[in-house]
Formats: sequence, structure tokens, C-alpha cells
Amino acid sequence: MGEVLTSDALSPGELLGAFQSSLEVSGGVVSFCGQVRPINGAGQTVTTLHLQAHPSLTDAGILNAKAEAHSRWPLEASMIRHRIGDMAPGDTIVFVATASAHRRAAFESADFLMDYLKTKAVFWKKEITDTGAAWIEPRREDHSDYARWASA
Amino acid sequence: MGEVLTSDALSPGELLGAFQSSLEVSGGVVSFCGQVRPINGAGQTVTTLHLQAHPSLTDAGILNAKAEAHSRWPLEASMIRHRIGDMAPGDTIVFVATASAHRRAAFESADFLMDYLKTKAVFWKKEITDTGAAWIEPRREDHSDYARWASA
Amino acid sequence: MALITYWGKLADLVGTASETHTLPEDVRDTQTLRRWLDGEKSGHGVLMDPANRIAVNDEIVAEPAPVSDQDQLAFLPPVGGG
Amino acid sequence: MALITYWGKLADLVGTASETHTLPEDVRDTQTLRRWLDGEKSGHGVLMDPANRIAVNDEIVAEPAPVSDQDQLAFLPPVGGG
Repeated sequence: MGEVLTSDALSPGELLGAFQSSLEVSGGVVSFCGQVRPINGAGQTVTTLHLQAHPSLTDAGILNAKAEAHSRWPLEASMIRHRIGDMAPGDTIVFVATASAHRRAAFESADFLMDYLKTKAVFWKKEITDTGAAWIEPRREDHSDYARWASA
Repeated sequence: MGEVLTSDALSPGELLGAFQSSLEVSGGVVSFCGQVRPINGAGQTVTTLHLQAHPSLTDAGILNAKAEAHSRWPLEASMIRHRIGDMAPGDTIVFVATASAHRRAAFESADFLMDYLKTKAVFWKKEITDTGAAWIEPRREDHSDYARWASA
Repeated sequence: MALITYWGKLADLVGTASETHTLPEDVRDTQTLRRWLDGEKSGHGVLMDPANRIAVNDEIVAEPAPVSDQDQLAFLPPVGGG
Repeated sequence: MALITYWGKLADLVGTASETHTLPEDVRDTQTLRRWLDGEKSGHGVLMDPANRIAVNDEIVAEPAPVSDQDQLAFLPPVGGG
């Protein structure tokens, strides 16, 4: 599955520690981690979130987005880890970290990668709640968030 | 010194791990860590960075900024740790983390807190390089970064 | 024989994640593929919906795009992770 | 007696981080304090520079602000952490 996707639990603290000890010159590191929320937007109790990936398109798309981030911002390094399969509330779905000499570059590139992952990355999400199961798609704000990067 | 300032080494991975395990409902966590850079903007080799704080103004100002972040964004929690005293290249100077149901709120509030810490927090920085020692002040971009938040 | 796969909610809607078909002679591109397969699977238009994109041999294509009986054809509903 | 402290680069410039002074009778506010102390310390104007702010009893003040001989007076050069 390459180094991005994993069906094992993600530990953001360990990932950030490993990312940081790999750096030589960067002054700033931004990380984002997304967790499974215990209650969904409709107020229902979430029991499981299932993430399906495609065996080749998902990885290729994420590596493209990573390359684009490195071409747009002066990054020393970036790390993307995304969980697939079944997750419980509180589990980490995604971890992104970026490192740069410039704090703004680190913030913007992490933000860009998350907008990509939310709206363009090839994943399908099924949420199982106490009242049933439903496939969920990106929110309108997720799409408008990603659109911010088109003009730059 | 309160819970913000410390003269002990900061471990971002451990801090992020502890922050995350304290959360109940947040979907998104953003962290920033700033490290001492081995080479400064003038290309000189940095041997030591010294951070001086004021015994009451520094803590009070940071706690105010934290309260302002919580009033401007719907945050479940935030964490700020800032090192004082002598540091070596690669050492973590500052760690900030914010948690919210909304990814944008987590990104913006971490960004805001860092802009505060860079330009308004009561610290004085002395950089010791292979050619001498100099007190350093915020860059012009740091001030314009902080000014972004005034209109909101 | 073409391998046809359905991802995300589409596997639930058509009742299978993967199947093989011999494409009819007149199915030559994604447009004819969509119309024919939506009838086969009683999709009620869902396989005609351009929001559900098609990948031919693991490349998401700009449509209409040619398809042949040796292709792997994937139906991809709207995506999003994180 | 007033306790006067100098922070950051100002301690290096005036040669001390902390000292006590009996304020002269005519030093009643931050403006007269700055002028008098800049002369005492041979500050060549550095203690007059409004970029170096003053805290009276641990509160950064809007100037001119009153000062008295019982106050703790801190001279704070431009700040910045991270």
C-alpha cells in the first residue's frame, strides 16, 4: 500500500516525533490530525467509520498532491498518513505534517494538503451510526476550501 | 512559572500525544512547533539561542491571547508551551496545539496564536553565533502576519 | 471480457463490487458503456450520472473516452477522505 | 526608592539589569522619568525611544503615565518569541 495508507492505528504523537527528528534545518513544523468524531453532524452516535481506498488511484493522487505542495512552498519535508478500513470514534483518520524555514509556508501547505485529502483524494467513507449506515461525501465548505488554492 | 513557560526541553511528539488523549469530541487538531535553526538569516552558524521572559507579563499576555483564541474560534482545547533560557540548534522553542470540530478553526487559531507569540508575547531573544551575540527582534513579516487578525 | 468495478456507495446500489462482462459490439466508449450498463444493472440513471466518474485501466478519464472488451472499468462516486 | 529594571538588549546597553534609585522631585511621570534616566545612564536617547516601552508595577502603560518613588519601573525593548 505504499507509505501513505495503512489499516493500522495511527499515533499522531509518535508520527510527529519521528517526523521532527528527521529534520535538519526547518524552523517550523505544522501538523494536522483528524479524528473520528463520536457524534456526527446530524447528532447521531457514530459507532464505526469505514474508509475505502482504491489500490492504485488513491496513492497516486496523494503523491501528486504532495509533489504539488513541494513545488508551491519551500518545504524541507512533508508526511502524510491515512488510515483505511474500520475505525472507532477517537481514532486518528489522517495525519499530515509539513516542515519549512518559514512558518507561513508550513501552515499553508498543511492546509492545502488537508483540503486535497478532504475533497480530491480517492476515498469513500461510510458512517455507521446507531440508526444505520450511510455513505458520506465532502461538505460544500470542503469544496470551497479547496477552491481557495486554484488562483495561486 | 505557570504551565506555559519552561526551561526544560520540549518534546513535541509527547506534547501532541498528551494533548490528543485529553480530547473528547474534536475532529481536528493543528499543531505548530518552532525549532532553533542551525543557520540564521545572515548565514551565520547559531550556537545558542537565549530566550528571556518577564516573570509576570509574559505569562499574563499569553493567557490573554489564549482566551482571545477561544473567544474567536469554537475550540475544545488549546495548548501552549514556550521554552526559556538557553537552547541549542534543533531544540524546540515553542509548541502550540488547537482542537476543534472544524478544521478551519483549528488552523486559524493555531496560526493566530503563533502570530501573537512571534510579535506580541513578552520575550527577548539573543542569538549567539560563531561571530558574536545579537538581540533579535520580530521581522517585518511577523508584524504584518499579526495585523491580519485585526479586522476580524 | 471487461472487468467492471463499483466503488463506495455504487457497490451497494448495484449489488456487487466487481463483475466481468463481455461488452456488446456497440459499446465503444464511456457514453455507450454508461447507457448499456445502467440498463443491465437497473441503475435508474445512477450509472449515467457524470458525478460518478469512470476510470479506464486505473486512469480517471475525460469523457467520452474509448473503452474496449479488454479494459478494467471502474465506476467512482464522489470522493473525499480525511 | 524605585526599582528600575532593564530587559533584553537594554540591560546590555545600560550595563545593568536592575537598580534602585531615589527619583528626583521633578520626576512625576514616564516622560520626565525617561529624560532624567537617559541622562543618568548616558543612554544617548535609547531610554527616550518610545519603541522601548515602560511597565509600571507589572502593567505596560499608555504614556505619559504617573510614576512615584515606590514604583517598580521596567524598560521593555520590542518583544517577540517563538
